[in-house]
Amino acid sequence: DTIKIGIIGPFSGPFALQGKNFQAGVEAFMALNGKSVKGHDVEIIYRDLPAANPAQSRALAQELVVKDKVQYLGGVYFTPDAMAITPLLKQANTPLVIFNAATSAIMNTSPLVVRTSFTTAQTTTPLGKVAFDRGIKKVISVVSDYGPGVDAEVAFKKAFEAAGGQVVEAVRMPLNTNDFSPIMQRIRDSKADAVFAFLPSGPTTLGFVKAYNDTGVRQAGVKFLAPGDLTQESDLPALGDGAVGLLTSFHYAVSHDSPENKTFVEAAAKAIGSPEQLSFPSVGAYDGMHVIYKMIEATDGKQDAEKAVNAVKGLTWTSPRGPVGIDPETRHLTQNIYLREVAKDAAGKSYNKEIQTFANQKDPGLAAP
Amino acid sequence: MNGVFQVDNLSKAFGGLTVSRDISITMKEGARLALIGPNGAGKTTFVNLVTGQLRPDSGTILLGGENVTRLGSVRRVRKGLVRTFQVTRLFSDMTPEEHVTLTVLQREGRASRILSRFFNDSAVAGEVESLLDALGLLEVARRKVGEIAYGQQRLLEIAIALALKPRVLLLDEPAAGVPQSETPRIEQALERLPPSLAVLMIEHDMDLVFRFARHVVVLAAGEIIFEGLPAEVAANSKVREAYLGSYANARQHA
Amino acid sequence: MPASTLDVRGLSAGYGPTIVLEDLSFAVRAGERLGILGRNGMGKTTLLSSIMGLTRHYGGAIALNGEDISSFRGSERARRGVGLVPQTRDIFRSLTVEENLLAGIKDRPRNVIQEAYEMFPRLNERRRNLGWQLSGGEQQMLSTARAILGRPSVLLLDEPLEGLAPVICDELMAAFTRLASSGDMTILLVEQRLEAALAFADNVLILERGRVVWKGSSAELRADDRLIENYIGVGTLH
Amino acid sequence: MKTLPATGGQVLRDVVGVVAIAALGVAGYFLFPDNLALLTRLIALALLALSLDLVVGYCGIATLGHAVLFGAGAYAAGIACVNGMTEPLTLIAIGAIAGAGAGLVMGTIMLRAHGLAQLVLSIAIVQLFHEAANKASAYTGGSDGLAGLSVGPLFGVFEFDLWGRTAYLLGLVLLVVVFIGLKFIVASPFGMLCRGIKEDPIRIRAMGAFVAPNLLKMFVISGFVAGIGGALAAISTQVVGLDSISFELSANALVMLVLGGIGTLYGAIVGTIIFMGFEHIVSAINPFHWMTMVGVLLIAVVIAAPQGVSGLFDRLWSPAGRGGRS
Amino acid sequence: MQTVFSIAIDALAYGMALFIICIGLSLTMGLMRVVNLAHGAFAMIAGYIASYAVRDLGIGYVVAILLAIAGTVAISIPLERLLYRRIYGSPQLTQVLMTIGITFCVIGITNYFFGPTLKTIPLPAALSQPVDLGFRSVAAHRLFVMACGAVVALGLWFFIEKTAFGIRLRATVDNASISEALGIRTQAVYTISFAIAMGLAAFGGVVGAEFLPIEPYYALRYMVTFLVVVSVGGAGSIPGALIACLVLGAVDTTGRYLMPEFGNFFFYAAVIAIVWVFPRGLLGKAQ
Ligand SMILES: Nc1ncnc2c1ncn2[C@@H]1O[C@H](COP(=O)(O)OP(=O)(O)OP(=O)(O)O)[C@@H](O)[C@H]1O
Ligand SMILES: Nc1ncnc2c1ncn2[C@@H]1O[C@H](COP(=O)(O)OP(=O)(O)OP(=O)(O)O)[C@@H](O)[C@H]1O
Ligand SMILES: [Mg+2]
Ligand SMILES: [Mg+2]
Repeated sequence: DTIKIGIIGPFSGPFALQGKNFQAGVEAFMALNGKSVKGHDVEIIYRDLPAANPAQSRALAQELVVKDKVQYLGGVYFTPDAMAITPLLKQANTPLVIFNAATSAIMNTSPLVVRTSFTTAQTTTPLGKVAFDRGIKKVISVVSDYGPGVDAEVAFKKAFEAAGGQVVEAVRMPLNTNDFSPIMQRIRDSKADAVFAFLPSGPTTLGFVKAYNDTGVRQAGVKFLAPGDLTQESDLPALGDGAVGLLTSFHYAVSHDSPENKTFVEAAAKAIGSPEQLSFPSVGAYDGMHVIYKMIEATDGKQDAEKAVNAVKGLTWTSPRGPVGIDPETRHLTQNIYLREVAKDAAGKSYNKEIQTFANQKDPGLAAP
Repeated sequence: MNGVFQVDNLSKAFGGLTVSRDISITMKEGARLALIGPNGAGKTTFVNLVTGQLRPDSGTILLGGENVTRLGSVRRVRKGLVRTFQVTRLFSDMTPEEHVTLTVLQREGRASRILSRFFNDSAVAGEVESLLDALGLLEVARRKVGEIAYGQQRLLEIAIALALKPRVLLLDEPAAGVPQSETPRIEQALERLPPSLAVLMIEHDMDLVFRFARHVVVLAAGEIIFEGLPAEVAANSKVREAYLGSYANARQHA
Repeated sequence: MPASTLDVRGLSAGYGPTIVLEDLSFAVRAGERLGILGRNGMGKTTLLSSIMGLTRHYGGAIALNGEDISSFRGSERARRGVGLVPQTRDIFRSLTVEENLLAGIKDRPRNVIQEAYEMFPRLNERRRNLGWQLSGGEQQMLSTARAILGRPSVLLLDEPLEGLAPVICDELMAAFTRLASSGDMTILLVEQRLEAALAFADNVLILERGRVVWKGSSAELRADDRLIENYIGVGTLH
Repeated sequence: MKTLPATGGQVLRDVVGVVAIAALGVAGYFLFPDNLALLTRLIALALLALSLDLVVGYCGIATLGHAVLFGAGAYAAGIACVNGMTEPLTLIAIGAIAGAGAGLVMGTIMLRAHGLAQLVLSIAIVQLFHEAANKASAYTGGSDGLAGLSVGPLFGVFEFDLWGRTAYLLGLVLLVVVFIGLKFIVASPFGMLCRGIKEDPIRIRAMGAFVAPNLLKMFVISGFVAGIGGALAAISTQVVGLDSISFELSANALVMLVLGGIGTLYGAIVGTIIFMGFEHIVSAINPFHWMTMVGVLLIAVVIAAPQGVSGLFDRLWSPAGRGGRS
Repeated sequence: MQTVFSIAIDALAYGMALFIICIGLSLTMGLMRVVNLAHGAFAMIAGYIASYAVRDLGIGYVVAILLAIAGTVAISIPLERLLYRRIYGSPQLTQVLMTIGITFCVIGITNYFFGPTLKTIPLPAALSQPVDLGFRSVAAHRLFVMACGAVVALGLWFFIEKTAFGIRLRATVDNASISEALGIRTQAVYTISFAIAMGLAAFGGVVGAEFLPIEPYYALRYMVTFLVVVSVGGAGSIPGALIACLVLGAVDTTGRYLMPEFGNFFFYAAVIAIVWVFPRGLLGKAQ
C-alpha cells in the first residue's frame, strides 16, 4: 500500500525559497531514511500556496484529504493558513504537522496539530537575558507590524525587563517599509544602547541591516539584537560584510556543528540544488517528516489521527539542530536556542557562529495560559 | 410678457480672451432665431454657457421667468432647456430606439428604476415610435448607431432633444456634416417642431439659415453686432465684411 | 503638356474586410484642379485616404511622378509630396496651435509657420491655445494650414469649407486657386457645395459606390442638369 | 405609420443562459465531488467578478480596490459569527448589507476623481481598509486571520462539513439567484442609463439625468453582490484572512473579469472559471512555474481574444458580426 | 531641528529615486497611452544586469549603469515589436492584462535563472562614503541620486516640450494616422519613445536599488507604488511626477519617522487627499 502525505507550502511567489526549503527537508529525510516505513510506501503530494490565503489553504487541504486521500498533512508557512486547516482535521481524521507557521495559538485550535518548527517567542526570549548580561540597559524595539513581529516585541520586552533592562521605545513599522533611514534616525534619537529588531526574512531585512550600517547607527555604538530570521543563511551573501558581528538568537544554524547536521546539510543541499539557499524551514520539514514517519510506524499505516498524535507525544530525538522533543501537553517542539554571531569562515564566507546555548526551551507563548 | 427665454448681459472670458461680452437675447414662445457669426465668435460658447456646461463670469439666464444661472446643466434640461451638439454625441453601441426610449423614460423620471423592464411600457413605446417616424428613423431603429449614416445620426440628435419635450431648443450646426442632398430632411424635421417651441439655431449654411430663421443675431468677437430680420442681414455692411462675404452679393442677386 | 503627376490605375481599397473602392482609375496632371463629387457615402473620403495611404490597399497602382507609391506607408507618401486635409479635421487636440503647425512642417525651418499665420490671422491670435479649445471653424483652418505647410505637390482636400464662415470660404478658395495656378501644386477637392466645387475645379470626377461614373470638365457638368440630378442628388443650380 | 416588431429573443437567450449556469454548477457537483471547497471558492470569486463587472463593465469605472466590498462582507459575516450569530442565511444577509455599505463609502470617494486618478483612489482605499483591518486585530484577528467561525447548519439540518457539499450548493443557489437578479438590473432602465453614462456622461447630462447618484447606486448594488461573495467565502472557509480585503484579490478579480470579457455578465463567470481552473491545474502540475504560465496565458488571451474570452465566443458565433458591414 | 533636516534629506533622496524610476512610466502612460504595468520589470532587469556586471564581472559602477541601460533597451525593443505594438490604442484594461502577463513572465524567468534571493549592486567607494553636511553626514549616494533626478527632470522636460521629436511624439500619440499623413514615421517614434522610457526605468532601477532592492518580486512589489505616484502627478506631466514623488516621498518618510506604525496609512491618506483636491491628478490635463 501507499501512504500519501500532503504538503502545503509557498512553492512559488515571493516566499518560494521557503517552500523550496520545505521540499529540500522532506527530500533529504526520505533520501536518508528510505521511502517506506515498515513496508508502507510513502508518497508526497505538494500543493502550492504562494501567500497567506486561508480560503485557498482550506480548499487545498480539503482536496488533499478528500480527493487525494492523504493520511497526513504537513507544511504550512503562514499562521492564517494553518488556522484554516485545523478545523478540518477531526472530521478528516488527519494529523497536521506544521513545518513553520509560528504563532503559539495554532496549537490550541485542534488536538491533532503537532509542530516541529519554533515560535517567535521561543527564539526571542533568551535574547532578553543575554542582552542585559552584556551590559545593555536601554533598548529600542523595532518590529514589523504583524503577528510574529508583535510576538517578538512582547517576548523580548518581557524577558529583558525581567532581567532588569528597559525598553525605552517600541516601534512597529508596516510590513512593506523599504526605506529605513527614518527608522534609523529614530533609533539614534532614542539614545538606546541597542536595537532589538524583527522583520520577516526577505528583501526588507537586507535593507534594514544595510541602513543600520550606512546611516552610522552602528558606528554610533548602538548594538544589534534580533531573532535569527534577520540573518537567515540565504541572505548572508547579499548582506556581505555589513552583517558581521550581528547578534541573533535562533533554533537552528546551517553551520551547527554535529554529525547529524553534517549528514542533513549534505542531503538537503543536494535536494535544493545550491547550498546557499538552505535555511531554517528545511530543518522544520526534516523533523516534521521524522514525526510523520513515527506516526506511520505507530499506526502501522492505518488512518487513525488520534493514535498517531498520541504516539509522538513526548517523543525525543536528535535533530540536526540538536536534541529535541515533542512536549506532550502543547505538542510543540522543545529545543535548544542558540545565541549566534555572524562571522567569517576560513574561506571568507559569512556564517552564523553559535556562541551560547540555552537548552530545552519550551514555547513561553503557550506556557502562559 | 418677457418671453420664455431671456439672457441678460452674459459675459465670459478664457484667460485674456473675452468670448462673450454683455450678450442679451430674448426669445418668445415659437421663436425661430438664427445665431450666426465668424468662426471663433463665441457661438458654441454661448450655448455652453446657457446650458450650464460652462459657468458665465457675469450675467443672468432666465427660463420662463425663473433665474437658472446658478443651476447645474441637468436641472436646466429638466426645466426644458435642451441642446444638440455640434459634433454628435451618441452611444455607438445602442440603437436609436434605445436612445429615444431612455430619453423618454428619463423625462418621466423613470430612468433610474431597477425593478422594471426597459421595453415594457406600451405608452412609451408608442411615443418613441412616433418620434422616430417623424424623423424618418424607423428603418434604422434597431441598428447600432455606430453603423448608421452620419446624416441619420444628426437626425437622431434632434429626436433625442425632442423626446425631452423642451420649451427652448438650441441647435448647434445641425446640418454640419450632413450632405447637401440630406439637408431637406433636417429642414422638414424643423418645420414639424411644435409651434410653441422656441428654437435657436447656429449654422454656417446660409441657405438653411435664411429658410429657417424669422430673426437673426450676428455675433462677432463675442459681441452682438447685428440683430434683426433675415431680410436686413445681407444689407448690413458690418455683417457683410465680418461674415457673409460674397454670399451677401449672391443673395442680393438671387 | 506635362506628364501626369498622379496616376491611379485599378485601385481597390477599403477598411478591414470591407472593400469600398473598386477598380478605380484616373490621372491628374501637374497644376490641375480636380473636383471629386458624389453622394453621401459613395467613397470620396475613402479615395483621398487611399491616396494618402491610410486605408487598406487591395490592389492597383498609385503612381506619383512616375513612381508607384502604393506599397508605401503614409509617412513615406507624405515625404514624397502628398498632403491631406481630412474631412474630420483631425487636429492634434492635446497640442497647441503652434505645435500642430510644427508637426506638419516636416524638415523645413521652424519659421515657415509664419506663412500659416499670414493666411489665417485668427490662428496667430490663438497660437498658444490647445487644439481641443478651438472652435469648429478654427480647427478647420488649422487643419488646412498644417497640410499646406508641408509643401505638398499633391494636396488632397476633403470638404475643407465645412463649418467655415462664408467670408472665410471665399478667401480660402481664392488661396487654393492661387496655390494651384502658381503651377507647383496639384489639388484634389472633395466638396458638397456644388457651386464652390465647380467654380474651383478644372475637371470633375463623380463617384458612385466606389467607382468613377463620370469624368469631364466642370463646364460640361455645369451645363448638364440631368447629370447633376442623377449623380449628386441636388436640384439644379440656380 | 410603420410599427416596430415586438422584442422577445433576448429573454429566451437569458433563460437559456441561466439554465446553462445552473446545469454547469450541478455538473460540477457530480463531476468533482472531491473539489467542492475549491469550487465554492470559485463561486465566491465569481460573485466578486460579477460585482466588479457592474462597476467596470456597465459603468466604465476601472477599480483595483474592489476587494474592499468583498472583504467587508467577509469580515462582517465573520465577526457576526464569532459573536454568536451562526445562522448561515442571516450571515449572508449581514455580509450583503456590509458590502453595500462599503460600496456606498467607496463609491462616494471614488466618484470624485476621473481616469487614472480614480483608479489610484481605488488602490488607496483598499490599502487603507487593509491597514485598518490589520490594526483592528481585536475584531479581525489582524494578520493571523479571524478564526474560529462555527457556522450553524443550514435550515438547522445541513452541516458545513469537510466535504463542503452544503457550502457548495448554497453558493450555487446564491450565484444563480444573483445572476438572475443582475440580468434584470442590467436590462432595466437603470442598467441602460449606466451603459449610457459609461459611453458619454456629458450626453447623459444633456438628457437631463444625473450621473453621480446613479453611479453611486450601482456601487451599492455591486457592494451587495460582492458582500454576498465575501460572506459565502467566510462561511465556507470558516476563516477570514487579510487577503480577502487586499489589493492582490482586487487585481485578480479584475484580471479574471477582463479575461472573460467585460460588460457581459457571462464574461465574469467564464473568466473566473478559466483563471481559477488554469491556476489550479498548472500549480498542481508544476508549482514552481505557474506564474510564468499564467503570464503566458494572459498575453495569449490579449493577442487571440482582445475582447476577452466571451468576446471570442461572440465572434465565432456570428462571423459577420464585427467587421462585416459593407 | 537637526532631525527635521535629516528627514528632509532622506525624503528628498527617496523622492528623487522614485522619480527617476517612475518618470519613464509617466511617459508611457501619459504620452504613449500605454498602462505599462511591466515598467518595474524592466527596472528590475536592469538591476540584475548591473548587479551581475559589478559583482561577477567586476565592472565599474558607472559603466555598469550604462551597460544595464543598454541591455534593458536591447531586451525591450523586441518586446515592443512583438507585444506592445499590439496594444497601442487598446482599451486600458486590455493593456493591463497584457502587461501584467509580461510582468509575471519576467518574474518567473528571473526567478528561474537568478534564484529568489536579493541581488545587491555594490557602490563604488566614492559613493558609499558619508559626506559631512555640517549638521549631519549623508551617504554620498543620496546626493548622487538627487543630482541624477534633477538632470533627468530637466533633460526630459526639454526633450518632450522643446524638441521637434517631442512634438512628433505627442502628435503621434494624439492621432497616429494623421501623423503619418503629415510625414511622421510613427512606428519609429513609438519604438524610440518606448526605448527611452525603458532606458529611464533601467537607470532608475540601478541608482534606486539602494531604496528599492532588486529581487524577482520587485516588479510586482512596487507596481502599485509606481502607478500611484505617476497617476497622482498626472500621467505625462514631468513637473507633476516630480512634485508627486517629492510630496509622497516626504509624507512617507516623515510618517515613518513620526509614526512608523501608520506609515502606509499616511501615504495612502495623502493620495486620497491629493486626488480629492485634484480629481485629475496634480497636473493632469482636462480633456
Ligand atoms: N476652453 C477654452 N479655453 C480657451 N479658449 C477657448 C476655450 N473654448 C473656446 N475658446 C475660444 O473661444 C472662442 C470662441 O469659441 P466658440 O467655439 O464659441 O466659437 P464659435 O462661434 O462656435 O465658432 P465656430 O463657428 O468656428 O464653431 C474661440 O476662439 C476658441 O478658441
Ligand atoms: N472606418 C470605416 N469602416 C468601415 N466602413 C467604412 C468606414 N468609413 C467609411 N466606411 C464606409 O465606406 C463607404 C464610403 O465612405 P466615405 O466616407 O468614403 O464616403 P464619402 O463619399 O466621403 O461620404 P460623405 O459625403 O459622407 O463624406 C461608406 O459606405 C461607409 O459606410
Ligand atoms: Mg461652434
Ligand atoms: Mg467624406
